[in-house]
Order: sequence, then structure tokens, then C-alpha cells
Amino acid sequence: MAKKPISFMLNGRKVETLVEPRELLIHVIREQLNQTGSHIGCETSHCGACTVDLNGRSVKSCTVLAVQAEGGTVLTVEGLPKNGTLHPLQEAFTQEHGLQCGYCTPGMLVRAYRFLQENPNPTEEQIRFGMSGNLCRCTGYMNIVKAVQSAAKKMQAAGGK
Amino acid sequence: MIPGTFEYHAPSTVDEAIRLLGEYRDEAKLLAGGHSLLPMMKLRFAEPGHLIDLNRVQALKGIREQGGMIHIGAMTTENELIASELLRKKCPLIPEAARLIADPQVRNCGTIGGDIAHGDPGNDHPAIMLATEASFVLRGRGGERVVPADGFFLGTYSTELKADEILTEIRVASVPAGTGYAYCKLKRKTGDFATAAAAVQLQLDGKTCKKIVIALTNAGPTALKAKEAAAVLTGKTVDDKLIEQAAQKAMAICDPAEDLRGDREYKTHMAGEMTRRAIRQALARAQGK
Amino acid sequence: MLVKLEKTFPIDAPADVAWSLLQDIQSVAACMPGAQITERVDDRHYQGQVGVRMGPASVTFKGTIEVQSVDATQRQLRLVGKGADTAGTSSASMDLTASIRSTADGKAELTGLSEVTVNGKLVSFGGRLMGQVSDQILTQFGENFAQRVLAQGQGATAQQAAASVAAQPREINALAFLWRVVVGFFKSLFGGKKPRSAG
Amino acid sequence: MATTAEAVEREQKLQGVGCSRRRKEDARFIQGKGTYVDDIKLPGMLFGSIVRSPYAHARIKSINKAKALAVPGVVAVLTADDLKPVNLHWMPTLGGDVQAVLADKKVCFQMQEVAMVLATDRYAAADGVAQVEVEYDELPAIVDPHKSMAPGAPVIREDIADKKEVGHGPRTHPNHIFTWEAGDKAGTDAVFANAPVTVREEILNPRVHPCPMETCGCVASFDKVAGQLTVYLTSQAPHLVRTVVAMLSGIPESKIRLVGGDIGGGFGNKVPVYPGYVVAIVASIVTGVPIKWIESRIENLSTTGFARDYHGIGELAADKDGRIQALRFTALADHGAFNSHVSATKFPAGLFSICTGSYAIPKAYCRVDAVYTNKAPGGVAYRCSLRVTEAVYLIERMIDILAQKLNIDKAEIRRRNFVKAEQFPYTTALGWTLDSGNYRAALDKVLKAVNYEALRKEQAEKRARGELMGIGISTFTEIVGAGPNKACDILGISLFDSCDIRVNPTGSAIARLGTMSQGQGHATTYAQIIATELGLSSDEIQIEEGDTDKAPYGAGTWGSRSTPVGGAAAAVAARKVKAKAQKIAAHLLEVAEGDLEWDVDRFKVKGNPSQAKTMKEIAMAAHTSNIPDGMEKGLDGSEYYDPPNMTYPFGAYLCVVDIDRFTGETKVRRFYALDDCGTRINPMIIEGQIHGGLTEAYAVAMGQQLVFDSGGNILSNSLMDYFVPTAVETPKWETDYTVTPSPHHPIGAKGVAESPHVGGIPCFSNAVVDAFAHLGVTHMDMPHSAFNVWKTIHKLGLDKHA
Repeated sequence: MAKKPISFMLNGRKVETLVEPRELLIHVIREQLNQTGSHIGCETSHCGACTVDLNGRSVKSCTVLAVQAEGGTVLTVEGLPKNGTLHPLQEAFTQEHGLQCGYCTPGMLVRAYRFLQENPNPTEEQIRFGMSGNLCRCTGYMNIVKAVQSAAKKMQAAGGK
Repeated sequence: MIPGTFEYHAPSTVDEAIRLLGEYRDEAKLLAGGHSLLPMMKLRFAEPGHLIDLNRVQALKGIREQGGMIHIGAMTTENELIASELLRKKCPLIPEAARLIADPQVRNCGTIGGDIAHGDPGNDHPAIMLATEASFVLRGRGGERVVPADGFFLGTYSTELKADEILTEIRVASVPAGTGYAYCKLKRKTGDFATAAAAVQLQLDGKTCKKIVIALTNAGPTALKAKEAAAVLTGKTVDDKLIEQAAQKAMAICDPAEDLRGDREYKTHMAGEMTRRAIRQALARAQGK
Repeated sequence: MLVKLEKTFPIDAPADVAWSLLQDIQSVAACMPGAQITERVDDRHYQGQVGVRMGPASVTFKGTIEVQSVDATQRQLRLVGKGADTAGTSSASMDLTASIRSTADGKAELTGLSEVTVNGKLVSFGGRLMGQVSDQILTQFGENFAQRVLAQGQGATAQQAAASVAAQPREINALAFLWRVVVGFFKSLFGGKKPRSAG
Repeated sequence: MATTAEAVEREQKLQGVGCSRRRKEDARFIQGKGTYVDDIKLPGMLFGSIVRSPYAHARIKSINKAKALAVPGVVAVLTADDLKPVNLHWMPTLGGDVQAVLADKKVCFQMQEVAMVLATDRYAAADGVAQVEVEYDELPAIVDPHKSMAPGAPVIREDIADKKEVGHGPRTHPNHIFTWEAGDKAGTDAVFANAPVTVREEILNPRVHPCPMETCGCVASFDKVAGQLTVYLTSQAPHLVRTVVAMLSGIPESKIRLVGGDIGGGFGNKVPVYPGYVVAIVASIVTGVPIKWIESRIENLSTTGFARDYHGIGELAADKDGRIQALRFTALADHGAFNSHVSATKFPAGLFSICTGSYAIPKAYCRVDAVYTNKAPGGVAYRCSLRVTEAVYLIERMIDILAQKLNIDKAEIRRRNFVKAEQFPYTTALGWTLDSGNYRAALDKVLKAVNYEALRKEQAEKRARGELMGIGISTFTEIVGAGPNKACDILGISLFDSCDIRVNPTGSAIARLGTMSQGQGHATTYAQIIATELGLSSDEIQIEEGDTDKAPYGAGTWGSRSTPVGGAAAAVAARKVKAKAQKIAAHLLEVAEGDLEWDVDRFKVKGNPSQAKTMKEIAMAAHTSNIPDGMEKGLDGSEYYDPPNMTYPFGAYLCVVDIDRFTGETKVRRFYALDDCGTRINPMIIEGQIHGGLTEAYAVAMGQQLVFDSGGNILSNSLMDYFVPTAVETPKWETDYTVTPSPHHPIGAKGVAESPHVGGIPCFSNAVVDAFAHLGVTHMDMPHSAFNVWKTIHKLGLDKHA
């Protein structure tokens, strides 16, 4: 099958590559563009480990075709730090012990990043609902919820974003 | 979990999509949210030669009000339904149900049109469409036709939609103030299909139930409209005894398939229980409680 | 998984006529929706295939048909068909006992008793719908058979029947149901949406 | 222990044992810079994808590679015939059996490995897999273990049909694996014969799967020139795997390097050696290029490392007051098609004999019969030491059943049977010596915290109103830290673990251990142990594990061994360093060693505290000539630690559930978990481990099960049907603790990560059953899904609407 040239913004950088129409976004990001932060956990869009931000929305990149990202904007965990400083969510996940094996963490962070844009001042229940597309086997979620809460507070104090 | 090869088409207009559909016929599949089709292709059960991606057809997106009717583009995502002020005010049953579908990420991709046209009795919108008495705009090379939701769902994965047609728009009447509504869905966990679910929309005239529509999800080969259950309550002052009768009528039309969610008996009882709860909640809302 | 079914079909012809047709394996096989005899090994063994199209997916089971017994006194025939799909990911077998009984009105009735066993990917992902599919297959077998018997007679009805026999699809004519089998698996597997089904 | 304020300050600076130090691991994980096996990308690497059997039991008539080989990008298709020349089509299992690497003439479970397609990328490999044509002759499958040993049952393992023994003891049927027993059968039977009260219940531990977020996989890279094999592997026990690979391949173990890298969760799934690893390794040796093999989630749930599937029968004999006189537990164990579960040689049924729990039971007998079925092989320890969850589940359920029979409160009956604090060390009727504990204090603290009496009162009121509320209690004793070398070995290798510490001249240090972190935070906690022992800042102590070229040999991380064995090794190695440091300090201060005393981070002269040498100063001196004559340079220490005994963490859990009597849904209103893991190294990490363990316990109790149909087709091998709870379903956890140090562990620590799983599961079940106890229900099997619970409700007619 002939490969198509595609191009999109990945973590603020324009990337161009050749893909088969059937290639999944997660594979292209990880294997062709070498951004291995996003992981593959289930391949059936249940676990959320492959969550990336596509055009300002959280999506599961195991169930998006790379060609669908053509001309779009993609953010992965590698794009979270702003000019050298970690995102408040990244700090908070460490502070609150919101990760153990670290495998689900990039998907959690990228989802939480978008969730806090959608709802900057969430209750615990809203966080649990908003993060329900991401599975974690290690933490039991309590510390992840705490981390999202404390990041939200920090970001509010700093005037959002 | 790798799909087979296919040619990818990303039309920007409905006409172009219809043309492609006509050109490739059985070889073609339409891609909306993709969260059912792509996994099926990854397992190599579905191997379409041509994939027609509707995500770039702007004309299929958006929610607007026109002459007392709300028009919802078929490619409007679940999260867009949830976010819609218009729907929350004028047809709150739709966003209420959308919140119970899949998970946040999937709701960013999943579309109301895909959910309906798929004709899967496990999907939630078919029952919601029956409960809101919606109608569907179907467009093919022969032009456009508008069909009511009631009668659109013929069997599992079988609908009125013809092979060369695309579902372009969903139309629902905006509900009068004081309309009660509820969607009660029992599921094993976030992201699961309903073990059983019931949708209710009702209007009161003083104390009596002027009008009520009840529809069931995943209780048979298609979404089911529980007409006799509704008849039990119409024109009456709804009380627990009548609700119980309605629930029994609803259970009587159930024909669910057994799976790991439960056997036929459990699913039928749950359809009844969701019906009771949906009626009660809709009633309470209609009474402004 | 195992699905057991029993169905009876009225036949608008005398029992002997029906029975003679029932002994013609080629015609009997032809009554199986989507089934074809591809080779006659001997009068008890045949090679055949069953094509099942399910919306975007299609499975062809290739295999053997063996005549287990022909009991003229009971007018009873037992066939066992075994096959695997060409991709080698699933298998299906059907143990069919068909018998003709004459009824009070001098006509006959066909009773089909079938045991369908399916294994493999198809079951893991859509087995729960096998019941409906098998039901559909047996129902069509009965109806097709009744038509074929009729077609052997004379007159308008026979011609009509002959026509409908000719029109009998080469593939299982139960898209809505069979579609459920494969699609059923991902319904049980996967959340989310999809545009239109080929149903 | 520091005394003065100044010393306390110095001690805090060390961030040693007892402090909630932030994790060293996190920096890379929160930035997407972890290195998991699928992140490994080597030049010329090929991708391997496995052709699997669609059938549970069948003969392979033919395999046709032609079409697959014609697929663009496909390089090779390997089958059993291709592995035969190197005699690697079969491999030994850790359970004393052999397992087909690629199916040899016959498949014995659905999704069994039949062939591996090697291609330039995973897309081409998948295309190849779809084109490999395999012809099968289906055979009748055995799915129900109760039917395995029926006369005339189909023989699953023809390859060992005439083998007298597999792992342990004589076989009595071709589908029989072993029978293992412990305790005094005659004595126990005698007590039962005359006991005032006996109870009996059939109790299932369903087949489940650890399902870590990262599936299993490897990258095997053989350098033909150097004769060096490097394998990047998702393994909880890299050193053991290296030994197995050496035995299998004949490559000198010194030429084999296993690299653990970062592991995306293990929970027991990543202890065994799987066929995919072996094929990838062989393929790399044959082709000379790196081979990557990564499982899909469906493959993971269908084939690698299931757990449990113990069909138990519990019996207790007691007096009228509920004092247990004897215990008799048996289990039928479904090990699937190959006995490839991981067990220490002398413990074919793992540590099942810990089943006397926290109770003083004079007589006990237990027996396990293991059989083959046409299901995936394994039987791993899912977040527990092998078979401990099964054992603890049985005793914690049975004591509730006894309480119900005698109408004794479920907390009270435990009090009456606890091993008392003054009885430790206590040797159980089945031979384990519980090291330390204070069970009564733990339970009483929990009951007070939740106001138990008030809960029972509320329950009584709710029952009167026809509502379903359940209170579950679990007072469990775990057994972890395998293990004492005289008793515990795998493939003959003792289950010690190791630590190698090197202190640099400037006073920083590196420590390498034989364990393998999968998220437990070893890089953080081991450094804390060494910091406290050596008086060096934990921030300056680097921890390395998982790379067999760097780390000393060890049995790895499973069965909560890391703290009891690896942590002990770290402490003892540090003490060796410290002993040498004391000699150097005495030399520098020109006093006798005996005149020195340790003070947080330095040796000081008794009575003259101004005269002191810090460990940093000593470290520098150790690398100069200013050391005692004849002493060798450097400041290193290493230890291969052989634990004198297992450790026995314990806890008291209480769970409150409300059950919807119309849908069967169970809502966990409250879960209070008190754990005693002895000395607490990092409270933050301990709490995190308990949250995670409780959540996995919740998943097992409430929804997880690998379901098969009668033909052996697996029906629950994706995350739609295999229950992994999200943040929405997961309850909120309350944690508490007591501290009863282990008397034999160098720092008194016991290990904790498995307690919440082992102790949590029966607590949920006890709560669910307790909601129906007043209606005569004594047991309900897991999983307590809404559907399953509703069946009980419906049978009792509780779902009627007025």
C-alpha cells in the first residue's frame, strides 16, 4: 500500500513523515517520531496509556489513524514542560506519589492537562469522572486524584495554565 | 492488533462522501469516531478496501435550532452534545445519556450519527432517539429523505439506512418547559455497554401524565419502544402501583442476548428496574423536585 | 460452544416424494443456505463449503460432509458436516438429523434436529449470537427443502417453487443475524461508535 | 537513634529509614523518559508476531508458510520443526514440567504458540501471521478440572503420558500433575470425628490475571562476532531468567546479559519464562539480528501468567465457644496445559500451608491435587507469595462461616482464636514459625476507629427495613520473603538475595542489588536503608538493579521478597562497610575501636564528642595511605543474604458495603486497612503500595475472572470483559498501622505490598456475604459482580417490589 506524506505539529515542532493509511497514530509517534513517552496498554481504547492531545482534545492514539492527524496539533507528555520547567501536574504527581511503575503516567498527565483546561477547579468526583478513561494498576488512583487537585490549586494561584 | 491495508479517503463534502460510497459500494466503510470499526479492523474481522473518513466534512457538525426543532449534525461528538447549552435547555435527555457513554477520550471521537446508524442495540442513542421521537435525515445519490426514529431500527446492525446513504442530521423537537426526562443505565464499569438501560420523557398536565415515551437499550435485537408500558401511565396520575405495571409491560417485550453481563432473566429484570427508576426520576423532574 | 435446535416444517407433498429428495445429498446440501458440494468422494462422503458474509466480514467454512446413516424405514437421514474457515481461526460442525413423517392430510413434515459446535476466534468474540445464527440456518434449510420438494411436482406452485429455489442465495441469507456474530464480538469487546453497518 | 537536637537535625538530613522521601524514579517517568522494553529500538531489529491456536485441544495436521513468506517485509516463519535442530522446541518450566515453545504436533490450549513470523515491522509481521495456514484436527477439550482425572478422560499431555512424576510425587492419572499434603491427617481426622461443631464449605478462587499495564515482551540481540547475547526483558527475576537461558541455549552465562530496564508493573505476571522470549532469543541467535516480541493485551490475558484457579474445600472443627480445634483444607488446582507455575522446588503448592492464618489451631491438615486442563498454563503469584491468597481466603472465609454457625460476632470469634502476643515466635500446626505479631491490638484499633458497635447497630436497623448492608472483617497473616535457603530453591538455586555497596572517596555511594523494581520504588527505599546504616545522605546513594552485568546475583522481586531479603542484604552489606569504617576511624583518631561510638553519621570518641570522624571523612581516608597497616584500600561491602526465616506481615481490615437489592450492585462505603509490616522504611511508599494492593483486591473480589466456554474458548480476554476498575469504580481507602518489628530481620522490616491484596480479597467477600448472613447465606463465590450477587438476591426473593 502506497505511503502518504503527512505533516502535523508535535509538541510545538512541525513533523513530516510517510505513513500507510492503516498506521495508528501511537505507532507513528513512538516508532517513527521517537517520542516513546506515550505507551500502548490495551489496543482496544480502554486503558488510556496512549492518550495524547489532538487538536485540543484528549484522544486514545491507538484508535486514531496517523493520517487523521494531518495538519493537526499533537501534544504528548514530552511537550508538557514549558521552557525547561516541568508542568505543575508533573511536579504534583511526584509530590503526591501519584505514580509507581510509571507506565500509565504519561497518558494520565496528558489527560489531566486537558481536563484542567476543561475544568480548572474540579471537585474530587469530577476528577475521578474526568480521568475515568485512564487505567492504573499500581496506585489505586487516590494519589493521582490528589495530584490533580493540588496541581489545579497551584495553577489557579498562578492564574491558570 | 494491526488492521489490514485499505485506501483512505477524506472527503470534505457530503456529496463527495456519497459519490465515494457509490463508487466503492460494499468495499467501502464510513469512518466516524472509529472506536468500533478500528478495533474490528485490528482483529481482521473487517477488512474494507476503502475507508471514507467523515471527520473532515464540516457540514456534518454542529447543533442549531430551527423553527422549534433542534438539528444535530451526525458527526457531532458526544462531548459536544454534553457541552451544548441549547440541548441542556431544550432536549436535556440527550446530554444526560451522552455522559453515560464510554469515557472522556472516547466521547471526544464518538459521534451521535455513528452511534445511531450503527444500529447496535447496545448503543445508547437509539433508545434516546425513540424517547425523544427524533427523526433522521438520510442522504443518498437519489437525494434526501427524512425518516422517524420509530421504525428506523430493523434488527441488530440493520437499519433503514441504504447502502449508498449517509445519515447527515438528527432532528428533535425542543421540549416544552416542565418536561420530565431521565436515562437510567446499569453498566459494569466506565466504558461498558449497558447491561440494560431505560430512557423516559414525559409531560404532566397538573397531576396526570399527559404524555410519556419509554425506550430500552440492549434489551432486544434493537432499541425497544415500550409502547404498552407508556399506555399504562398515559392519562393517569402516576403512582407506584402504575409504575410497577409499566415496568412489567416493559419487561414483557425484552428479548436480550445472554453474555458476560448477565443471562436473559437478569437483563430482563434490569430493563424493568431501569424503567422504574427512569419513570420515577422523570416524574420528579417534571414535578420540579 | 454447542447449540442444539429442533424444528419441524410442513411439506406440501407426500412423504415418499420428500424422502426421495432427502436421499439426494447434493440437493440436501443445496438446501443449506450458502452451502455447496464441491466434490463427491463417494456416496457417503463429500467435500463442500459454506460461505457466510457478515457485513464487512465474510467467512468461508471449507470441509467435509459425511452421511452417517440413511434409514429408509424411519425415512431418516443423519449428516455430519465439519469445516474450518479458510483463515484457520475458527471451526464449525453441524450434526443434522433430518426425518420425514407423513401427516394426517397425506402430506408430510420434515423434522430437523441439529447440533452446531463452533470453536475459535468466532466464539471468543461473538459466540453468544451463535444460537440465533444456527436457528436462522436451520430455518432456511427447512424452507428451502420444502420448496425443492414442491418444485419436483407439476403446475404453477411447482414452477413458483422452482423459481424460488433458483433464486436461493449462494450465501447465507441472514445478513442481519450473521452480521451480529462478528459484529457481536466487538460489541462485547469494544465501546464507542461506528458509522453505518452494511446491514 | 539520635538524641540531641543537633543530632536529630543531622539524622533528618540523611533522609533515611522512616522518612517519606520523594521517589528518585519519578523524574524520568513524569517526563516520558522511562525505558520500557517496547521503547528499545536496535539497528536492523526485526519484529516477531505469534501465530496462535484458535482451538483449546487439537492436532496440527500441517503448517503452510508459503503465503506468509510471500508477504512483503516478512523475513521468516519459525515453527517447532525449525527449533528442533537446536532442541529448543520444548523448554523446562519452573514447575518441574516441560512446555512447548512452539506447538509440537499438538495444541493444548486456545491461543497456544504455534509459529512466529519475523518481519521488518509489526505491520508486516501481522500481515504474515494472517497468511500462515495451519490445518488442525480438533480434539475434545477438558475445561472443568473436576473432570480431568475422570476415567477415560482425553489425555492432554501425550508427551509425558508415561512420566511417573511432574515436579512432585507420583502421578495417578495422565492428567494428574501432583498431590501435595501437609500436617497430621490422622490426628486431624480424629479431632473432626469428635468435635462439638464442624463447618464445611466449597470455596472457589477463580482463574484471574495480574494484568499489569505493560504486557510482556522482550528484545533479544545476539552478537555473532562477540558470541554475546543481550536480552531486554520484562522480568521480575532477570538473574534466574539468565540462568534458564544459559541452560537452554548452551551459551556461557557470562556471555548472556539480561536487562530489566523499567517494568510497567508485574504483580507476578513477569516471573516466568514465556515461549515468546525463547523464540525471540533463538531467532536472534539464528538470524544474528535483534528480534522484538511484544504481547498484545488479548495475548497477555489469554496466555501468559494466569493466577489462582483453586477449587477449595474448607473445614473447621471447634468447640461450642468457637475455639477452633482443627482445620482441614483441600484444593483442586487447575494448572492448565503445562505445569509452568512458579514454585520453590519443595513447595509445589507454594505456601498454601500458611492457611492456619492468625489463629492458634492445634491440629491441621491440607492437601492440594493439581491437574491439567485445556487452558493456558501457569498459576503465578498475583501480588502474593505463591498460593498465599488462596490459603488466606479460605481461613478468613471459614472463620466467618464458623461464627455464623455459632452465632458469635465475627470480631469476637477472631479474638478467641488469635495467636496471642506473648506466644510469639509461634510455630503453627503446619510448621511455620510466625516471627512476631500483635493481632488483637491491631483488630481492636480498627474496631475502635470505625466504631464497630455503631455499625452493627445500623446494620440491624437496615436489616429490619429489608436493606442489605454488610460488614466484612479480615485479620490476616501473610508469609513473605522467600526464603530460608535450606528450604527454598528454584532450579536448585537458593532464594538468597544480594547487595554490593561501593563508597566513593567523596562519600557518595552506589549499591547494586539482585532484586528488580516494577514500581515499588527500590531506588528510593534501599537508599534510605543504607543512608541510616552508613550515615550518608540517601540522595548521594545510587541504586542499580536489573542489569545482570552490573548487579550481583539474586532471585528477583516477587513474593514481597525485596525488603525482607534484598533490604536485609543492603543493611548487612552496609554494616560490613561500617565495620571497616570503624577500624579506619579508630586509626585516624588514634584510639581503640572499642572507644568509639556511632552517632548518626560519624564515629566519635566516647566521652569526647569533639573527637569524631564522619563517614565522608572516613570514605576519603579509605582511599589514601592513611589507613591501618595491612588493610586493603577502598570502602566496599557486599552480602548474599540467606534469611533465617520468612517474615509474617499482618493486618486487620474492615469493609462496609451497601448492596442494591434490585440490581445486585455493591457499593463499598468504607474500607479501613490497618497494616503491620514491622519497621516502616518509607511511609509514603507504603501507603501507595497499600492503595494499589487494595484496588487489585477489589478488582479480584468484585469482577475479575477469566471465563471459558465448554469448548475451552476464552470469553474474557480484553479489557471490556476483564474487570480493571477506573477511578470512578475504585473505593476510597483509609489506612492505619501498628509496628511490630521482625525479630530476625536486620532492621525489623517485613514487606508490605502484598498484604492489601491477600488480606483485602477475603474482606470484600466477607462483607458481601455478611449482608446476607441473617438470611442463612454462608458463602458466595467471587467475583461479586452485580449479576452474581443478584442471583443470590433473586433466589431469596429480596428483589420484589411492594
